[in-house]
Amino acid sequence: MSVFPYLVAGVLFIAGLYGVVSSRNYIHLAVCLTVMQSSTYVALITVGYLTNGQAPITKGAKPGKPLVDPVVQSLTLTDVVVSVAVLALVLSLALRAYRTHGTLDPDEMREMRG
Amino acid sequence: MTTALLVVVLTAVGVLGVCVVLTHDPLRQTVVNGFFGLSLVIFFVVLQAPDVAISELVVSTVAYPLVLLATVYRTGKGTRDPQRKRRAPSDSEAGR
Amino acid sequence: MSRVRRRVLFFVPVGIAMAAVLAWGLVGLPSFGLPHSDYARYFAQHATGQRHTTNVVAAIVFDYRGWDTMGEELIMVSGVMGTALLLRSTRGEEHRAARDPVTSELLTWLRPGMIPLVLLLGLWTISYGYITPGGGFQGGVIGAGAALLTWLAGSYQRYQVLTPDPLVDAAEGGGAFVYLAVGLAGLAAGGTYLHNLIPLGTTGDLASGGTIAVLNAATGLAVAAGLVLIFHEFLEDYTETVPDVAAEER
Amino acid sequence: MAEVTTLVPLLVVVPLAVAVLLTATSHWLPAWVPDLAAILAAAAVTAMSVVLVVATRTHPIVYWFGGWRPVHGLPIGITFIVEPLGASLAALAALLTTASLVFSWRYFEEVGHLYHALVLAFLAGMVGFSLSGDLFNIFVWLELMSVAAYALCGYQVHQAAVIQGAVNFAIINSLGTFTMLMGLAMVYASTGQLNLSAIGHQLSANPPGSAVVVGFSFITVGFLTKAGAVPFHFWMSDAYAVASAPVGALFAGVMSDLAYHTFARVYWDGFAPGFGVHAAAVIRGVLLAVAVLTALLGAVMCALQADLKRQVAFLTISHGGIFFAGIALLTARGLAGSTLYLITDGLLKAALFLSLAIVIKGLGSSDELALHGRGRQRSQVLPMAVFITVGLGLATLPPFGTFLSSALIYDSPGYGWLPPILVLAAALTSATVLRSTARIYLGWGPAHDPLLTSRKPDEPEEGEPEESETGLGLRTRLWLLTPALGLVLVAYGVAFTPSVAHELVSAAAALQHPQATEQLVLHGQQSPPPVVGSYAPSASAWAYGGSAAGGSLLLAALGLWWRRLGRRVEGVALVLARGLKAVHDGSVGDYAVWFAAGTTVLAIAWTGLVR
Repeated sequence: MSVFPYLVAGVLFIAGLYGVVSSRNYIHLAVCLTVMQSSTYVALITVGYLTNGQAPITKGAKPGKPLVDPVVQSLTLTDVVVSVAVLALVLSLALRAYRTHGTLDPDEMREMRG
Repeated sequence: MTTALLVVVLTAVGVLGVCVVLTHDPLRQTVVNGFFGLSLVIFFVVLQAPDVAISELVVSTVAYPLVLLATVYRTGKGTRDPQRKRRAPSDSEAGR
Repeated sequence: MSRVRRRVLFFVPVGIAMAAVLAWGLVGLPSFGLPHSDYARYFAQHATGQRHTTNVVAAIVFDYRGWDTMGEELIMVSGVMGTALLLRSTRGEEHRAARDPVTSELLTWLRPGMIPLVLLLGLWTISYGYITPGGGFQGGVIGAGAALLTWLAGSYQRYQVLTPDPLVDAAEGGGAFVYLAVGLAGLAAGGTYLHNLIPLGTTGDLASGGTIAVLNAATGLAVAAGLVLIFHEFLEDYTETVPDVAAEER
Repeated sequence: MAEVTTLVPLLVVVPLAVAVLLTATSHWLPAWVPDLAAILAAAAVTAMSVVLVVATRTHPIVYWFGGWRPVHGLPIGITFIVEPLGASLAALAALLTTASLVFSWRYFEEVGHLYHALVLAFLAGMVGFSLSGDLFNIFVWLELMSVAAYALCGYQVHQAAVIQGAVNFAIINSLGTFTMLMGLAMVYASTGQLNLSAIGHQLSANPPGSAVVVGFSFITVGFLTKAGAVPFHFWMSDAYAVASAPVGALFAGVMSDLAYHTFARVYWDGFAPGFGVHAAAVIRGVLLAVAVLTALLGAVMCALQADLKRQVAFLTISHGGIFFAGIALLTARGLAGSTLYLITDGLLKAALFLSLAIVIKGLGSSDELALHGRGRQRSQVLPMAVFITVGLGLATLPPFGTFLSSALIYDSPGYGWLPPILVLAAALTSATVLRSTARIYLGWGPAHDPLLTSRKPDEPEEGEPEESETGLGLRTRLWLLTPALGLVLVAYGVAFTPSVAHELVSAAAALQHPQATEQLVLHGQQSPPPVVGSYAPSASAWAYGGSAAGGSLLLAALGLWWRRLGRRVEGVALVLARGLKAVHDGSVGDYAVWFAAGTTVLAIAWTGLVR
């Protein structure tokens, strides 16, 4: 149990990367990027967890129980916002590419470029 | 108890993440991605990160699906439809 | 053998090696669930006392590491501007007549109660952000979701009337500017940038947290407006192509 | 000092505030306001950065946002550390942005406020990236810079078919930033800190384990991807070939190379104390290998391109390798030389990109071969002069700016085999610039070259000419050339600032003294600045500089008339060229495989760092 959560983050990371490598569609590829980014959320949140910890909200907190790491949570919040911005941008680039090429397949697009 | 719950949730996150990657049809992938997002929400709740859980919830129910679906429909459901006409492939970049 | 197949074949050994390296690193991390960071412990102990907010994460997001959040907000704004820049400039030539193709009966039926409710939920999430979980970003997204419902339920035209571009642009830029300006106020008062100037209030009250409350609200405004703009860009694209899709379906 | 300190947040806030105000009020503003406001904001950042460079000559400024100073050595808030090297890079970014905005005022026929707002956000990201002393904050500015850059890159694309370059840029860079964030999570988990000095302090107390080593490798990969080091460089040639001239000038001039310098700060403050002396040799070896590979591969690929923008892209990669070699030596002179090189070379590359736009717009193509002899007109004398000046500057012509920078790297002790390699890279890349200048403006050499293009000799150029062939009026041309000329003048002149080399070396020595930085950042205690001797280029450095300049002329001639060497040479060269070009195939999936392979090899090479 002591490393299993970390390994899940690793699995997501490699899976996302595999998705980027194997993708035949920019939309699929963009989603794979968000999966890869999810691995960083999982990594950050797991490294901040305390066994028997409680959420970092002091209102109504039970005394004596430690709070889990609030720093990684704030970092993850930033990360989530970044992911929205990146996804929107990659998709709008893909849309533009589609308008000029009529395809979303990275390889087909490459061939057209000559 | 918590440990068992944690193992189940983490496994779900890992498996669903891999499923998202392996689902090649964009429309179906958007749905699977929604489930993956929900598994992350539960994971964050279990790990005592309610703020992050709410963020992930709103993002994976509102922001991601909308942007993705709009793109999928705009592009004629992705590459599923090979008859889709190609436009303007003529001007390619010169001399690489 | 197709290109993709060949590439995946190359990736298999590389990916396995990379996974091994990553696993080696992850195994070396401190055991799951053990306390370790002095940095985190400091906030857990002092944040509520120093900042009069019960949501420690909000105190970090909007004060201790408020400088990060300012950058984050500008990432959001840049993402919105970038989307608009990319999608607007090619759309010029195409016809822009707004149509009303999407009408879901269920949503039309739900509309009267739903939209104000969602909007209220968004506002509530924003305003209690530094007391209970939630905050500017989360509430902002929900607020944008309310605008989206208008579109789904009613009409694109009404959606456009409710969210006119100039107003949404102003809200987005204005929200981000308020964030920057609060920081500048701290500077102008002789402190450092983002220094708190406003009385902290009573812990647990809505009017507490000093600058945190203002920054939280500004973020909510900017995020809601920003997402509405992103939706707008993508939806405008969508409505353009709907006849196409309908024709194909037939 | 109080007044000077106030400038630190303003460096970032002023461009951002102007950017968001432009967005907020866009619907009510006359068209000239965004142009003017953006130029003024960028110019203000330039001036403030220069003031900060001068003000921090003896002691760096440590700025805590929100006033959260460290409590008993534990950092609470986020800090900017302003020292001369970082501040002068901020000044470079701001100066190039100003020049680029002045240029685009006349260059684009129609450009909305969104463009200006994004350029300003991009500038703020670059400034924050080069000053921040907090690992996650560096990531935030890196993302801001990247997000703005993705959009700017795909904007105003006239060649319909190459938007793909912008997509590749966004995808590969995102891979880099996520990998960096993964590394950051591992480092945070092991040290519990995000402040660089605090990380360094923790690591020197608890020797790094496998998590820190892998984390450090991943963070390094993030920087190297942004910087375009081999094998993470593939996105760069695609992206730069797509970008419009004013944006490309910023990309090539400063964006990518900043990552090398920020890497150096992260290494020295955060990781050098933990890895200790014995590990320095391992780190130096790996970094030097990456640097040399980047410099050489970039130079060769540069010489094999017919497209003028792609030439600059590979030139940027190659010269990035040279800067990185200076950093990788882990000496004060190397770092100082690398910083000065980054500045002078960045100015020249930006000037080159801006002048290329005039060629492309005025003569109607970006293909060196298609333009053969088309520049033989009286009106083209001035652009030609700019190209020759830039080309010689890139070849480290003594005694000007780039020469002084490269001399600092050559005069670093240790690796005698390194300078000749760097000279070769500099000579080959600048030879390419001179070659295309000679071909376009003098009509020298053949109009066809199988090394540069796979087209048959009589096949017409594919596709439409990029821009209208209407040509440009004299006043517009002068307006467009002025920023480029200004940048070239600064680049040549920097070397004559009194004792500039000495100041840079002492700033670099201070940066490479993490214990002193830690005292300053965590405890607010100033240490006396390190004592370094004065510097003048040695005789061998003069020889290297001269041979780079001379060699570039020879190689340019060789590039024009190489086919006279005979059939056998031609066959070998063609096979090599095709092989190299086949690897740079524009396929994002292939790039991702290279990315994964590079990351893995880097991490494996550093496994020995575990103590």
